[in-house]
Amino acid sequence: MTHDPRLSIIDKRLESVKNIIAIGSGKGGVGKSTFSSLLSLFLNKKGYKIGLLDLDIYGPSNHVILNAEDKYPEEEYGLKPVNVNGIDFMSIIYFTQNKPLIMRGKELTDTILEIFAITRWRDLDYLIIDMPPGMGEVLLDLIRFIKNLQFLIITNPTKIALETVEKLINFLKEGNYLILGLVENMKIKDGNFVKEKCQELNIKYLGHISF
Amino acid sequence: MTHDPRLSIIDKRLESVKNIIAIGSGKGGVGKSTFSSLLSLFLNKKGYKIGLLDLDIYGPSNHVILNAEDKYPEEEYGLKPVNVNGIDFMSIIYFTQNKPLIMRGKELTDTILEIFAITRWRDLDYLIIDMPPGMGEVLLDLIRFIKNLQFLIITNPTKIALETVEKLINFLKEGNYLILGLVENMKIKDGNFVKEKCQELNIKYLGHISF
Amino acid sequence: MHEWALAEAVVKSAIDMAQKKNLSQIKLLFLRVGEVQQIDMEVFNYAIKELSKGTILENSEIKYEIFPAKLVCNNCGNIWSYMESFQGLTDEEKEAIHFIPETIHVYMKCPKCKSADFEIKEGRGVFIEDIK
Amino acid sequence: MHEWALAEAVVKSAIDMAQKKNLSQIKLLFLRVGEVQQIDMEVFNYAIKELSKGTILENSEIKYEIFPAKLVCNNCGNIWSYMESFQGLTDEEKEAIHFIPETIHVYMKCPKCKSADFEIKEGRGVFIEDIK
Ligand SMILES: Nc1ncnc2c1ncn2[C@@H]1O[C@H](COP(=O)(O)OP(=O)(O)O)[C@@H](O)[C@H]1O
Ligand SMILES: Nc1ncnc2c1ncn2[C@@H]1O[C@H](COP(=O)(O)OP(=O)(O)O)[C@@H](O)[C@H]1O
Ligand SMILES: [Mg+2]
Ligand SMILES: [Mg+2]
Ligand SMILES: [Mg+2]
Ligand SMILES: [Mg+2]
Ligand code: NI
Ligand code: NI
Ligand SMILES: [Zn+2]
Ligand SMILES: [Zn+2]
Repeated sequence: MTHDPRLSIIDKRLESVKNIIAIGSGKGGVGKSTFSSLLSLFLNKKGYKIGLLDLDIYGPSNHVILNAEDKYPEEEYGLKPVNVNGIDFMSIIYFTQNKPLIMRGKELTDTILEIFAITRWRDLDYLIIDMPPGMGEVLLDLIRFIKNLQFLIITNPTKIALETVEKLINFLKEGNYLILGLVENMKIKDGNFVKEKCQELNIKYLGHISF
Repeated sequence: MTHDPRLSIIDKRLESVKNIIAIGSGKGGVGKSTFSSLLSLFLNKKGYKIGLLDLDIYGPSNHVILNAEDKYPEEEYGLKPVNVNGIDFMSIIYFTQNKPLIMRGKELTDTILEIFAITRWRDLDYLIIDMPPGMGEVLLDLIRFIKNLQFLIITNPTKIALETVEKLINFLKEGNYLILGLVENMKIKDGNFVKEKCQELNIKYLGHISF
Repeated sequence: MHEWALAEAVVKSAIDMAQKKNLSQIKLLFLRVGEVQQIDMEVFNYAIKELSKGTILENSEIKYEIFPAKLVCNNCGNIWSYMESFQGLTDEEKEAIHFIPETIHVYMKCPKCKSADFEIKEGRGVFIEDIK
Repeated sequence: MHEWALAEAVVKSAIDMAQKKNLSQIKLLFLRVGEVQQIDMEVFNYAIKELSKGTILENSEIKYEIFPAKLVCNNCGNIWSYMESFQGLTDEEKEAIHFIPETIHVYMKCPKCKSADFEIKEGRGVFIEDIK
């Protein structure tokens, strides 16, 4: 009856977090990380208390966008996220010296569990989680371990991207997970096909960001 | 002493393939799939016999780019790749009805092994492998199971992308894997910083493709 | 017919293993075949026999153990048998799983919690258990 | 000091488990602690004791089994002990692994084939083996 104690503490670590929003897409390079960072900065400016967690273990990016490379999480009954412009930030980058970190899926699960088990978020209005591309461990474990998770989906307006983004949306819808809506990033020319796709999929079109 | 017979047949399945080139990046959305498809078409036009294998299991794209959605691999002592404009093409898409396919890493390994074990490539000058983002099972298993693998790296000219692409390159270099060089995709403005990065990393800069 | 590809893998593996064991002739080949792929055992057995001709595997006894498949839900812990869900599949879906067992995640859900995040705990693939 | 976070998880888990087992008092808490994280056992034990005060875990006996770590190379099959490679790490590297054991893939390679693609087969993390 071996038991992993990390499973029992995650809820407690997140008990003072009002909203947990995972920025996902399934597809890579559509602007998940850029959007996660900018959304965090924006909400922080609005007066909300914001946490940002980079869960793209193979390719963390938010430390570059936020210029948060020279800090380090403090040890205090666990790890205190780094404060970057008022945002509480946590990333695997603080443990890798920016060197390549390969690992297999089972270890991704362990990494995520460990991060959630030892990171002490303070009271937050929003914890923004920047997700990696794909539909493997990070997605499946977030769904499994994190209660009241909400998804915000990003795509770019190309058929290639939507092909994959649609798969994530359909997967989340089948499982009745909460999707706040979709953001169309990198819009170049006028056109409604992403908006129409949202109608077809019955999810909210939240707006677009120009290229 | 249980033994998985698939491990013994992969070399045989690839014995008539002269060159195996994995199109990788680590980063998503830099144009791996677009480049894989276009490179395959280009080399085929030049008179080479080309195979194209889409190993982005969560987000296969080449069938969209090549418009190869209405075909199906034939069963013939295994599976015969689909012929698309003269290219021999294989993708997970032929088994998923374009629906979402989630899985964990261990199963990615099994999927890849199964595809290699049952796909019968004919004589090929080049087998182009379109890789997913990340540095997990697909990368690690290709390295583990496929002999004489060569890597061609793609990036876009942004600091965010290079942050991750550099990690893949460093990982491959540390393991002494063969890197043919790097292609700079989606170039918008003039600038040499990707070329300079190649010099720093001591890999060949193969050229750029405009946005 | 892709059973031939699997048979070819088995024959090559068995011969490789025998060589490592310094066997000049294989008397017994013991295979474990999971039910997930719904392998056509008649074709599979015929293919192994044909491909063995002229090798040290020729005339050897082949023992098959067909392994029932057990699926375990990563979400709720539920354990169920493959055959329970198999009935509801279309021919096309069965064929996809026949080729690539992991596509099971497209076509099956945990009967209890409807999650697609489950594991094929037993009954996947073909394994050589032993040669003598 | 992040041993407190781990201790907190252990205390909460143990109490949850005891409740499921309908124990009104925990007499024995049996923990397995892997060596990979190099947990400071003095701090860890002190933290568990402190956090147990006023709970059904107070005054219980705590047994620790420290588990040596075994690393297995996925590339060449080599098996080696963590301590073999541990000596060569800098303090910074040790600290990273102390927090997130999987960062071991950044700092260690298989001593035989130099691959970073290995598995922490044993000796990762903290587990509750039993409560009584
Ligand atoms: N609206 C935009 N206009 C132009 N470039 C963008 C925009 N959003 C993101 N990018 C760029 O696109 C690339 C991918 O963005 P990133 O946030 O890393 O995507 P993801 O996290 O989905 O992989 C980066 O180089 C980023 O600078
Ligand atoms: N040179 C280019 N100019 C403009 N768009 C491009 C270029 N190369 C790729 N794209 C677009 O960028 C997006 C990502 O390309 P894709 O090939 O899917 O990348 P990856 O396979 O690396 O995820 C697609 O929408 C594709 O159409
Ligand atoms: Mg990102
Ligand atoms: Mg389509
Ligand atoms: Mg792609
Ligand atoms: Mg940097
Ligand atoms: Ni068949
Ligand atoms: Ni500590
Ligand atoms: Zn279930
Ligand atoms: Zn090794």
